[in-house]
Amino acid sequence: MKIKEIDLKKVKPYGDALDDGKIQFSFTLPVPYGDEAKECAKRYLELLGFENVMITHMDKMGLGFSFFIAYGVANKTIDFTSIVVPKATKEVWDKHTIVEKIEKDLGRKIVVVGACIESDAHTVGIDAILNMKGIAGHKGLESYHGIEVYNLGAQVPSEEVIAFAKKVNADVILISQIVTQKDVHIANMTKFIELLEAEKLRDKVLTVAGGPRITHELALELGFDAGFSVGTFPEDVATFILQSLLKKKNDKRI
Amino acid sequence: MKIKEIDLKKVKPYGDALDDGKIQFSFTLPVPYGDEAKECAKRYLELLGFENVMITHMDKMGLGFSFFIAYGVANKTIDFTSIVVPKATKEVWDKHTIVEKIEKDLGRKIVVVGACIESDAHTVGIDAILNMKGIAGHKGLESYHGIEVYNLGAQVPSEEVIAFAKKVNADVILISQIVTQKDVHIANMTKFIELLEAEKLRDKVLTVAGGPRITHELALELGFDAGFSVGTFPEDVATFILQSLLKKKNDKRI
Amino acid sequence: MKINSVKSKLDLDKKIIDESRDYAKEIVEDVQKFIDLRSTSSVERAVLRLFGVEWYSEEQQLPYVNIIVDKLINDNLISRGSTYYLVNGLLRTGLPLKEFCDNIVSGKISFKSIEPLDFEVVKKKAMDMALSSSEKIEQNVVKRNQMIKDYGEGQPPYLYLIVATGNIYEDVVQAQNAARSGADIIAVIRSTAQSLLDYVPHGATTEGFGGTYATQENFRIMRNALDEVSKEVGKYIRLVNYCSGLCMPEIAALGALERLDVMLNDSMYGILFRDINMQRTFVDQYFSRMINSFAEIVINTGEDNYLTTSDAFEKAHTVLASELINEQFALKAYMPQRLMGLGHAFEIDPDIENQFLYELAQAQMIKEIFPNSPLKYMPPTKFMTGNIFRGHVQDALFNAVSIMSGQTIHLLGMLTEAIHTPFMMDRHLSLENAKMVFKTMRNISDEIEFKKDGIISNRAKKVLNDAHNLLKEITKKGLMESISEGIFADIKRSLDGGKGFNGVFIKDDNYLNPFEKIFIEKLKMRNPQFS
Amino acid sequence: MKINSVKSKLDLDKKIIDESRDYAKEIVEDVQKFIDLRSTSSVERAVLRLFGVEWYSEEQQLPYVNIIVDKLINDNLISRGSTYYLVNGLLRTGLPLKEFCDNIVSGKISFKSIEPLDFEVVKKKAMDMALSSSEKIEQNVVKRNQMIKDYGEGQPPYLYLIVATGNIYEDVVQAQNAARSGADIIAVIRSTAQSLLDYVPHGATTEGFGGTYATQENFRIMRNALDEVSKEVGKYIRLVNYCSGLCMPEIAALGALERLDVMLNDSMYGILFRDINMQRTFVDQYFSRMINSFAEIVINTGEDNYLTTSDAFEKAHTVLASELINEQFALKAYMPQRLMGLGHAFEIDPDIENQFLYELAQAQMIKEIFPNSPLKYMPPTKFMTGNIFRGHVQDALFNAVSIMSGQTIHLLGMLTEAIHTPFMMDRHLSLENAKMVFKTMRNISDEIEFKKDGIISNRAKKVLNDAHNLLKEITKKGLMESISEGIFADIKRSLDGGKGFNGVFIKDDNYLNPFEKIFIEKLKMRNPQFS
Ligand code: B12
Ligand code: B12
Ligand SMILES: Cc1ncc(COP(=O)(O)O)c(C=O)c1O
Ligand SMILES: Cc1ncc(COP(=O)(O)O)c(C=O)c1O
Repeated sequence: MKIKEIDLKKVKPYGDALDDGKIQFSFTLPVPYGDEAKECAKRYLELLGFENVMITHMDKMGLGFSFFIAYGVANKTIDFTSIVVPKATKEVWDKHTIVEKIEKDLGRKIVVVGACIESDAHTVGIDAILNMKGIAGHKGLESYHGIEVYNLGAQVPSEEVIAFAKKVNADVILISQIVTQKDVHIANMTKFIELLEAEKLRDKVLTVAGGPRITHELALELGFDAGFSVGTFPEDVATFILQSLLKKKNDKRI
Repeated sequence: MKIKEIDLKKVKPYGDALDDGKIQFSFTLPVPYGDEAKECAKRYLELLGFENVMITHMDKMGLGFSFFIAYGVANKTIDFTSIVVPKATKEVWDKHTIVEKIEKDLGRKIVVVGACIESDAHTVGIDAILNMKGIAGHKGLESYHGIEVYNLGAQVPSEEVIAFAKKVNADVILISQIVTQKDVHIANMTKFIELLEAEKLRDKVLTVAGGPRITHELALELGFDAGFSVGTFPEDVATFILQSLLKKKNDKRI
Repeated sequence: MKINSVKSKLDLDKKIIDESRDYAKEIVEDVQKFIDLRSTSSVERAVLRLFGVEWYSEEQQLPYVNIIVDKLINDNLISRGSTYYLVNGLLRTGLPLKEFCDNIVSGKISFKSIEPLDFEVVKKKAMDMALSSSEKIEQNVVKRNQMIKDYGEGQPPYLYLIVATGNIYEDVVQAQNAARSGADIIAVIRSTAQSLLDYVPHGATTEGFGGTYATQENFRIMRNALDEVSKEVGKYIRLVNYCSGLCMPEIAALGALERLDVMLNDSMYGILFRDINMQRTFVDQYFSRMINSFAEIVINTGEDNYLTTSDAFEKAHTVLASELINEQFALKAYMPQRLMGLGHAFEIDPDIENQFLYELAQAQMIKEIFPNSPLKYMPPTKFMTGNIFRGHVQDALFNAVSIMSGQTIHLLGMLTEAIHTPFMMDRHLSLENAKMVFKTMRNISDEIEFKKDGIISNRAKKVLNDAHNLLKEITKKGLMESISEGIFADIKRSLDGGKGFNGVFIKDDNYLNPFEKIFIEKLKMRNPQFS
Repeated sequence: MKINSVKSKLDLDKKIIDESRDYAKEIVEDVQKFIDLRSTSSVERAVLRLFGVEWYSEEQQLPYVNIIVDKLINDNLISRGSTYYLVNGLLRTGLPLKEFCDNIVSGKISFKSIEPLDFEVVKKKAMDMALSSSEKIEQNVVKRNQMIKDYGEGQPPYLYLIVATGNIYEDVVQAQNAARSGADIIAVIRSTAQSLLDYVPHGATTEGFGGTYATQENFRIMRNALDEVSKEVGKYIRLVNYCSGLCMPEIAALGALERLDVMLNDSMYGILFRDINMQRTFVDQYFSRMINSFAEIVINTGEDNYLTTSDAFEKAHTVLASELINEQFALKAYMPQRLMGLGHAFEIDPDIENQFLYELAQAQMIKEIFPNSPLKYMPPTKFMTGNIFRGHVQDALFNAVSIMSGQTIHLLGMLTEAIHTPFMMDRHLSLENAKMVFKTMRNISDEIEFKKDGIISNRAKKVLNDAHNLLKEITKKGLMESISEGIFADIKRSLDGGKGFNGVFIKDDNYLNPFEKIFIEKLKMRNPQFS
């Protein structure tokens, strides 16, 4: 073939041809509309390191603000082969397998407590994981024989979640954080983990976080055992929980 | 007011608040779809200097390619007040004024030759400037009493344009370049100016370039006297021509 | 507010509509009996605010109205209402309003210590005072109408945009720019926490959470800013805030005093989505709506919210049923149809084949059932994703349905809905999208007819039938019982559960609320349908 | 290709349609008389290519067919056609085809030097040879049908995407990925300069200008790539190229041999937009279309181009008039309606109020007038801007009109139309847009009716009337004269002007083109309407 081979060690954006480096931008500058604004937008992208910058659209946005759409070329490359992303589970089991393994391998029921903590009232996500109904045809954990679910709902203070988890002797606490404005999710999640530590529960219960901007990595960083994002199905979470509990069980045995 | 004042000497993108630095991106990477691709996209933007990078969307694009939409924060600032953009004309006259000034101040008719040169066949733009019909209600130069227009049409070799201009003793040559793929417009425009110089016409005729990606600055750089882009009306061009010819006339007098 | 007229195309059975409306009426009359016997702490605070008690105690970090009403509660005086004791005090002490309140708040004077005057004497004075307060509100109505006359206004679907920076001054910048880009209506989204506060924060605020606090001063600042930009763009720009939560009636009072034009106000939203006590909400919404109506403020109901927790395709009929109930509640509060911005939304999963047809059926059906109400149409939110380009197309489809079905208040969809609260540029693009679709389809609703017994027409009939059945069922059980069974939004709430229950009280025989009387009287005169 | 059926909604006057068609027929019959007398150098080269002369002289940097036909022209032999001399030479020399051609090309043998055999003898052999060539083409037809049966195909509107990198191998990557993202049809845009080349470039090419050269080898490479991906995605992916320019008939031959599925082919586009001589174009299009028809290749006409230079609102009727003419030319070339992808476009200025309604009127009108033709619908291009978000909405509106009016071949609009030739991601987003709109509006065309004498219906009637008048006028003047007066696209072309005129010649009485005969015969059998 008479085209360059893709070198995954030196990856660049692909517009219309390999390594052309093309990226699309849109942004606002707080400068009045006009030729100077356009030039300013162009030079700004150049300042950020882009070449061949083209401001393809500029519009007046009220007084003193201008909106831009642009294309430019990025020249740096990145080594794709070196990227490793930690994942909560290697393999996802289906509901049937999970229920079977709970009974046979774990040999006891699992107690799960879930909530949208602190200021967050977006329950749809955690409901999708926990409630009978589930999401997109995937039934929630309530429907799993062998899992006992307590869904505490919206805007539950961390203190309450932890107290409740203690009361029911929970194996796992699931918390959901959807709102991320001003990084409020980081603050809330950190508070939760600190309280849990204060209660000396940190090593006793599994902690799982979820939400559209939660990555597994972020969750680990903040002290959780796992994090789940957009597109999570109940079985993803159940698999992680079961695998962790089975591992604990085996670790104890040894 | 309890908000920061905009400092035009230190301008940054404005998303939802002054100086939050937010920019939207979209681009493709030649890497297979998956968590690693997403992480790669994120790290790539970080590598380019952006902070708080959020990959909000990732999609599979065939085999071995992934598409991303992202937001990030740029932290550099630019001095808007220092930006000066050269312009072809300071003030634009209306048709009536132009026609009057040609008669009274210039005292002779102006001969204009125009063409889409070389490989370019996009005549709509130059027709808008030259032909009777004009654009958006602004009549073209053909309709100006005192201007004689020769529109040579599409894909005219530079040689032919120049020969024709000589023949009719043109005051101005207008050339249009719409296609910019692989910078073909730069090559074509450079060729044109070189031929003109070879013919020793460089200082005798005014040269004006136009097209959606032609800026006045670029045109000057390539040796033209002016450049016009999207949104040009015939009177913009006529004003520039007349102002230049009047200046020439005055310069001679002195 | 202008309301487009749209011709009937769905061939809906008038009998089923009428019956459904009758059921809703029956349902609401049942609740109204309950309401008529009660008042709440926030109603009483609203009354005080209407009298002009707008001060704040820095020391106690609470508004005067809260401190005063709390004292009445503690003194077991509340069942007569706040008016009696306020006016009685003013008459007895002869102090000006501010000074009298200062004394009550500081504890220098206690209500109990003031001897009660004859009820009729107090009532007379109270009516006089209330009348002069009402006139202020009436002047706002006059002023609004005058400005609309002078500047003109947009045309429906009115373009409605939110600002939500948390800082009222930053909101002003963004709101004015949105108006300059073409918005007709600006809503200042409230800080999340606010709806559950049992007091209205005070003064200009610059820190909010996912929104900006609703305060009287913030209302004023934004109203001025919009008046300014109205003049600049040559079009009256309407202002919206949230008349919801534990302080619903107070916000209604503030909105009336500060010339807001539209307020989110629902007879059940607080119950379902904020877990506010049912009794509290029903009582509060009654007085709130009366104030809204008196101030000629268009309300927006919140049925769109149902579709964020239940499925928009399966539960479409709950939206209609709820709208019919909201309508009846509003009528009970002497609000004419032209002020009822009943809410609905474009929330069906776009992955359902023919989703557009179902959305169109729903929107057109609602328009045909409520032809004289300025319907509030909400954009897709739940099925928006981080893919802003796809989102922009979803919004374009929503815009198309809106203009095709003659909606009135058109909330703009944001391409970044699933990502962040809107950037200034998001608003700009979203306005551009709607303006373009509306212009290019301007007369489409008049041009297009629907096939008899086609997908669109059958879907509308089905939804209407389902709503009819649901309302019939509710009639049997009663609304409160039905809500406790999770009939709306798949959410269950009990009669005594939720926040704010302790603010509800049974009115005394001598209970006095002069505003209620005045508003009812004047509303009857203004709207012949109520006399 | 499947063609959606759409019910009549516009209440168009059948009489006016029929009359317009009759005028078009009259106009074309006039030109056809002219065509029947002539052939061209490119027709003769096409004939040679059909016989299998596919080689290229590196030395002379020209294809064999060009060298051979040039020799016939220089030797003044061309008026009998290329077949006679080729076959005569083969019979006389007994050489295999390749060797004989080598000798002619190298000059070792000259046509003049070969003694002519009896016409009937040569003809007989020529017919045999041509028959075996035709069978190859027929096998392609069988193969295509089989693959469609095995893999299935998309559903109309078929999603049509272009690739244009200039490098056929890079095109393959992009084309396969486009198919994986949902494309039904892939067009390899040709390098700009190619249409004015009087020969077809040779071999696999990796450098093009705004597109990739159309060569037999490139056709093969892309056909294989698409066959491969057809299997992968479980859907037959169609391949398109340009049967236009000075080599129109040759490209038709190559397309037939390499199993292309769709070809841009217009009876007048070259005249108007490439300043190719009128006579040359008319003669070339006749034989080209016959080949296309024989290979069951759907053609796409180029009326959309008119709207890039004239105004789509004012000149809408010229599109219809031209389509009626293109239809008649195609019928003359024994092409059935089901292969006529008549072109039109969504090019009205979106700043015109109700633009969408006018576009819908036009698209629906064309569909009703050509219900059995797989219409090719082009996206907005002229009014696209550097604002990709706005552009994406314009494209969504275009997608909506397409599904509402039952178009068949749907060229995807690109949000970056005004910026660059499409990026891979542009295609992806554009596919996503169309798929979403089509799905969500799947049955809308069946659901929606138009108001009698409304904006839509009146607009369609007006355009039809204007086309009727225009055709009537052309009937009087003749097509050639009318074109010289600038009747289409505001462009004027004279009878003897333009490129390629010197390739036109009058046929001898003994002129021989066995393919024409075979094709006509078989086409008559295949399509009963012609027998
Ligand atoms: C529905 C909705 C609401 C509903 C919520 C109803 C309810 N009971 O949940 C209502 C109307 C009440 C609402 C209110 C508000 N909302 Co809201 N809302 C949304 C909306 C439209 C959809 C969210 C949703 O339901 N997604 C569907 C679910 C299934 O997806 P998901 O949450 O991502 O969940 C999946 C995964 O993330 C994961 N997951 C999630 N949680 C968990 C937990 C665990 C343990 C695990 C394992 C997995 C997991 O699994 C789920 C299934 O796959 C989004 C916009 C959008 N399209 O995303 C805005 C949005 C989230 N809301 C927003 C805001 C700002 C608000 C308000 C604060 C506005 C205001 N000022 O009043 C209020 C206040 C709410 C509060 N206190 O939190 C913003 C947040 C901005 C940000 N990034 O910070 C958004 C993005 C809208 C916007 N662009 O402004 N909202
Ligand atoms: C119409 C059109 C065509 C028509 C042209 C008809 C004609 N006779 O002009 C046809 C169909 C023939 C065509 C063909 C092609 N086109 Co074309 N075409 C366009 C289209 C849709 C609109 C251009 C237009 O008319 N704009 C309207 C005019 C009024 O605007 P304008 O040109 O910018 O002119 C204004 C100013 O720029 C200025 N101006 C312009 N010229 C001059 C000159 C002077 C002296 C002055 C003072 C001012 C001035 O004043 C004008 C009025 O304000 C654009 C896409 C788009 N929306 O921009 C693609 C586009 C320009 N075409 C493109 C391509 C690639 C082609 C082809 C090469 C494709 C192919 N492989 O076959 C061919 C070949 C043409 C060739 N040899 O050049 C690309 C160019 C990509 C790039 N940036 O390099 C575009 C951007 C489409 C795309 N996204 O792929 N095209
Ligand atoms: C009627 C009504 N009130 C209020 C709100 C939201 O604000 P909050 O609950 O924070 O008062 C909504 C939201 O959509 C609503 O529909
Ligand atoms: C019929 C036809 N042929 C060809 C082309 C373009 O290609 P070219 O003129 O380079 O052959 C078009 C363009 O739209 C067309 O419509």
